Amino acid sequence: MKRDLLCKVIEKVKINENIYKLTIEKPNYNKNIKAGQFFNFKCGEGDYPLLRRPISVALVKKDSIDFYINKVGKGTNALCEKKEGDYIDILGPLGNGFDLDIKGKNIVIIGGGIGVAPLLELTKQLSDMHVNIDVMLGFKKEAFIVDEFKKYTGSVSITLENGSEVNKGYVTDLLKERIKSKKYDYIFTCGPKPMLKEVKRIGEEENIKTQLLMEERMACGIGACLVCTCKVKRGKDDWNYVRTCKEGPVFYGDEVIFDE
Amino acid sequence: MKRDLLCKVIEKVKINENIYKLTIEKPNYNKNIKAGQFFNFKCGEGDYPLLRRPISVALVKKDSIDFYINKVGKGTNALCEKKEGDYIDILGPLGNGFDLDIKGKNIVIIGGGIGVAPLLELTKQLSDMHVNIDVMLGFKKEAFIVDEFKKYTGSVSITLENGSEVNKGYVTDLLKERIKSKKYDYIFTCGPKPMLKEVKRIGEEENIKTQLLMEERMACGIGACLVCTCKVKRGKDDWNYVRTCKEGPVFYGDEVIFDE
Amino acid sequence: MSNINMSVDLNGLKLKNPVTVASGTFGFGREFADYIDLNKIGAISVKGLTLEERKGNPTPRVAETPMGMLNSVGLQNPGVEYFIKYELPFLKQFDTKIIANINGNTIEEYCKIANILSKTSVNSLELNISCPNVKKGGVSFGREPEMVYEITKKVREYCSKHLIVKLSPNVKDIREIAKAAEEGGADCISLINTLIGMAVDIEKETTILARGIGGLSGPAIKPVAVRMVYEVYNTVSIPIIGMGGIMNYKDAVEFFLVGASAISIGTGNLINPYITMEILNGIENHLKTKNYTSVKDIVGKIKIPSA
Amino acid sequence: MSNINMSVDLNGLKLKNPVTVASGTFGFGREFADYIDLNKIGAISVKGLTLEERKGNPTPRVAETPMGMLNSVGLQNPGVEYFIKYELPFLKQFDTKIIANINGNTIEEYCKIANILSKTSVNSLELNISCPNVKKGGVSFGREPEMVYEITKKVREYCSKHLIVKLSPNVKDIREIAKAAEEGGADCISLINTLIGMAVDIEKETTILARGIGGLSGPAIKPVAVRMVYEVYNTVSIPIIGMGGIMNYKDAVEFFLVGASAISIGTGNLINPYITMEILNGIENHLKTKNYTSVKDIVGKIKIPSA
Ligand SMILES: Cc1cc2nc3c(=O)[nH]c(=O)nc-3n(C[C@H](O)[C@H](O)[C@H](O)COP(=O)(O)OP(=O)(O)OC[C@H]3O[C@@H](n4cnc5c(N)ncnc54)[C@H](O)[C@@H]3O)c2cc1C
Ligand SMILES: Cc1cc2nc3c(=O)[nH]c(=O)nc-3n(C[C@H](O)[C@H](O)[C@H](O)COP(=O)(O)OP(=O)(O)OC[C@H]3O[C@@H](n4cnc5c(N)ncnc54)[C@H](O)[C@@H]3O)c2cc1C
Ligand SMILES: Cc1cc2nc3c(=O)[nH]c(=O)nc-3n(C[C@H](O)[C@H](O)[C@H](O)COP(=O)(O)O)c2cc1C
Ligand SMILES: Cc1cc2nc3c(=O)[nH]c(=O)nc-3n(C[C@H](O)[C@H](O)[C@H](O)COP(=O)(O)O)c2cc1C
Ligand code: FES
Ligand code: FES
Repeated sequence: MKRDLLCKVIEKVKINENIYKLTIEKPNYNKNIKAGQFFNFKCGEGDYPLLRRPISVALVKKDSIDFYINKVGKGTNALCEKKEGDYIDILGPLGNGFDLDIKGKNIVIIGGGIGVAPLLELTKQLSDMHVNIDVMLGFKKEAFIVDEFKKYTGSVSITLENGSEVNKGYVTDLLKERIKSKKYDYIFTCGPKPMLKEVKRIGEEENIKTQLLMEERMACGIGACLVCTCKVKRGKDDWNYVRTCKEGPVFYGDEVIFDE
Repeated sequence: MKRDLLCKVIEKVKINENIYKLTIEKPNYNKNIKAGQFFNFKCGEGDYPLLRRPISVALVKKDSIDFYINKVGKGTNALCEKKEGDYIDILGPLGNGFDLDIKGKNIVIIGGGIGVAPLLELTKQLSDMHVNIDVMLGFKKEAFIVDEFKKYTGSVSITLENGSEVNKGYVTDLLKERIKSKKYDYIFTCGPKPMLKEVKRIGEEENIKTQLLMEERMACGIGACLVCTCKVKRGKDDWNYVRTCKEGPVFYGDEVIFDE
Repeated sequence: MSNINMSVDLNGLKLKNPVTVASGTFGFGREFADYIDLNKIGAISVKGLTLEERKGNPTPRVAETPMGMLNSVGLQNPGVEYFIKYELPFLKQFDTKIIANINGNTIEEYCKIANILSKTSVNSLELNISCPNVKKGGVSFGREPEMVYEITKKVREYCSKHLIVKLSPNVKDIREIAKAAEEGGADCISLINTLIGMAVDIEKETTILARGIGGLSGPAIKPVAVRMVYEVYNTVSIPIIGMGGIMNYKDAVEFFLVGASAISIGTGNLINPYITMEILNGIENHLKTKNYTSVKDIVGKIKIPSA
Repeated sequence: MSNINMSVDLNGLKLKNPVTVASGTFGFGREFADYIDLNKIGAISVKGLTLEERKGNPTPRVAETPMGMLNSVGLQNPGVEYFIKYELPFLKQFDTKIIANINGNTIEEYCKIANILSKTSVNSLELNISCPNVKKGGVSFGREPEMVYEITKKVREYCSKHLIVKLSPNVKDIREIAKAAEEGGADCISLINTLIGMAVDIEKETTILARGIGGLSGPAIKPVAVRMVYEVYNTVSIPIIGMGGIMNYKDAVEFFLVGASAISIGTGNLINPYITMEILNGIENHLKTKNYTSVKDIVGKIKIPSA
């Protein structure tokens, strides 16, 4: 049986004004952690705030896991108040994770904002598979964890929405540019919804298989409550709501229906 | 206008398993603080727990105030989690405080449990008035802040409910014993309700004026919501509910009606 | 801040701003005059009044619950005559609107008190048919549309002032209740009063409140309040004063968006005596940031994504 | 712990212990089998079933509120036949009682599904007339005593199993509703289902839930739930399964004291998948400390101080 555990905060690093890296002791059960999986964090003290918050695994190390947390509200703020030595109740790993049983050698990984975090572990795992990986990361004003990606691939590009002329723009524009000259076999992506939508569109247009890591509001994170649904195709003309926390959070681009 | 302020925790001392002393910077408005007054503390982070918790002023120093906090639930536990350097939102001073416009020279001060805390400032203030003060403090198993009291009077006695033969018993028994040989002009008291009831009874029997510091569940602490009422006599045959936080928390023994 | 129009007209009752305080949580204003400038509040709804003095319920009268509180004050108040003589003059010093929250055991009592207060300088009467903390009257008048219609209509006859009817959330369908109040002649509706609740001391095996049940207020009830304001806004055409768990300007904006023309702060006052001023500033800033020119611009503006 | 008798008899449905899980928060049990031993749960009420598959409401379906959550799942489920074929066999592996939570658009649908399930190995049917998240049926069946009586009576005819009626708190007087269910032939009552609520995204100026309204659950509603269980206990003579915001053994004990014979954990499962086991142990310890020998000893034992 799985056990959720109070795990110790080993290190906390302020990445920028809004983002912190928490390095947390691995739960002491023997469980393989896949890139794209997440843990569901109890953020405050006691019962408040009530619900857990899903945070993606960013990097799995021998005895610990790195998480990157963007402060956007009560829960993430409370998490970023934790101190080294504090214990956090983290439930996981949860979700399906990226499907790494892939064909093809040329991989592109596209991330936007805090969505770059889960792509780090993915890049690491893919780098062990001896494929070519181009990483493209898009940020608003300020890039982060770029050096971490560089440990696993030589090709890391960056765009900034408010950047200088060199790298100004959307990361999807960069992708569209590159695709003109390079044939990719596979796209992995995570980031804000409009970006995912655009990546899916590009993938379909160019006939490249895509895997999207989708965010959805969650409660249990374990598949019990059906609140985190993602609309996906079923058969030819039908569709279905499936659980982002269980059947996802990673979906193939061609199965997701973005109409809500 | 009054201002409530975030005040800094200057020192935190663990008194015993359950009780902490917090020394908190004085709010920076110029306000006289009376013995028997309290501050209404916001205990957690943000809105939770929702209500403030009343804590008596235990000792007023030049730039700071000592509070003694007994951990009994969510609020007091959260307070005792505060660290030196943290800020706490404390509203006060609130309530009437002890009436020190008294006649007579022989004073007895009787406290029980955490109820001894507000009697410390009282003892200090009375000691400046050059009266004779006998302090009697009752505890369950373990005495605390006795040495603090000794700074202001030579006469401090202790009883322990689970004590050795020397000092075993209730503090009210000690009072009854002493009263046989000594004529007191005034009794001040704070502690659990049954103790206050007994002190009131003794005061009436012996014709000694008593002042009781009463505890009641509160919300606002400033007299607005009427939830903290204490039943008191009104005229000859009538009674009334008055606000413990405003008309109290100190009441004369002969006005309080203990029938609920 | 002066470029945002914060004034609202509640169908005859003109407020300089939409931030008001809820009955029972602000006494008769005196306690708050130490902390804030009462001139800056849109309106003050005073502690519920009855014809005669009421002593209220036994103590304990309060229990904390998860992000909420239960109260069982039981309409303790000095009676309407005392109010007029000793409290109203104090309140009338300030440039704010005074709402008298009225209560009775019978319809006749409501009418009597309405009649008495109509001759004073209060600006509005708030018909409280939703108090859960009294044996007679109170919420029992507020749970059936027929009853709500009848009492509103009768009181209307005796009330020459602006008339607010304050609704109970302990009903089957708030829409039919609001409709009944409107048809009975209410100028304005305020909601919600407290939900009925209970809390237990498991060691003593008694309820925490001496009287057993009490009224639940605070953030815990906000989702219910927001939903009810939304429903009522889509049912009646008289304005709404929305309340229930407002603790900051964001909560207040939720209420405007679902249809409240003004908001009222209750439990929040008990936790932070400065809260009204903080919320007032917060609302103004929010409107500015979003480039609105008047608070009226956002009233009822909510969209339902799937609709 | 073996010296405390934890078994309860809910008027024909015998549970080894009074800790059950609430419909919609435990799926069909599969997800929890990874965390806890399902044999140790008193009963499992499965996700609400309908005759045909339901896709449910659009996303977002959840919003957090102060110590509560709103859900708008909309009875997504694979339909009763799928349940019987693929889910029930899994559940029947465990030594626990299976409660089928049934839903319909019409009384006929309720009767049909009751009829179908009566021929299976489920142990009890829970008539859900309190779902706020569907357009047709749902809570509209649960708000009037006459309707509750009628639907209970009809379903009773088609239900040869133990029959629980699950009540909505969105009513005027829970006592008359409970009485109607009892008179209609219910063996047991469960309460409360969710309060109807709404939450707003003030930046987007939309509701957070795609469908607008949702069902409020969690600690925020506990005081309302405790009060309603108390009222129903003093009105009917059939047993009660109490629920609403139970997060620890203390909350559970509150419900027993006010009259619940068993308790059900809903939202708590979503936050802590081990919660049922922790609460079960907590109740046993509490009873031991207080020198009781059976959980039945404390059911309805509450005293009101001023009464
Ligand atoms: C699978 C998955 C992986 C994620 N990985 C990361 C990560 O690695 N780092 C990171 O910083 N964030 C991540 N997020 C987003 C993160 O969960 C939300 O930012 C967080 O829940 C917001 O909580 P809050 O209390 O700070 O904000 P609030 O706005 O106060 O939250 C209120 C409610 O809304 C929900 N909510 C708000 N925004 C989101 C969102 N974007 N996605 C899901 N739920 C939301 C919260 O969970 C909560 O229930 C992930 C989300 C998902 C679904
Ligand atoms: C005037 C006054 C002065 C006080 N001075 C001190 C002091 O100096 N040191 C100290 O340790 N305690 C003092 N207390 C008691 C202290 O306020 C309570 O112990 C505290 O509120 C309990 O909160 P909790 O969250 O820890 O407990 P919980 O039981 O979780 O509290 C739940 C609710 O009950 C109320 N409550 C519970 N016990 C009491 C109580 N004994 N009195 C009033 N309200 C209560 C709380 O305020 C809260 O609203 C004083 C109380 C009053 C009224
Ligand atoms: C202590 C207390 C006393 C109250 N007394 C009254 C009252 O006398 N008359 C009335 O109409 N409402 C009364 N209420 C209800 C409030 O006015 C308000 O409707 C309710 O508390 C919901 O708002 P809130 O969540 O902001 O507190 C009282 C509420 C509290 C907390
Ligand atoms: C996500 C979710 C889904 C629910 N689905 C159902 C359902 O299908 N049928 C039902 O009768 N109740 C349903 N409920 C209500 C619960 O069973 C329970 O009555 C309610 O949540 C109160 O208990 P709690 O506060 O412990 O959650 C659901 C509740 C939640 C939170
Ligand atoms: S969050 Fe509960 S099913 Fe996904
Ligand atoms: S606590 Fe509000 S009046 Fe005393």
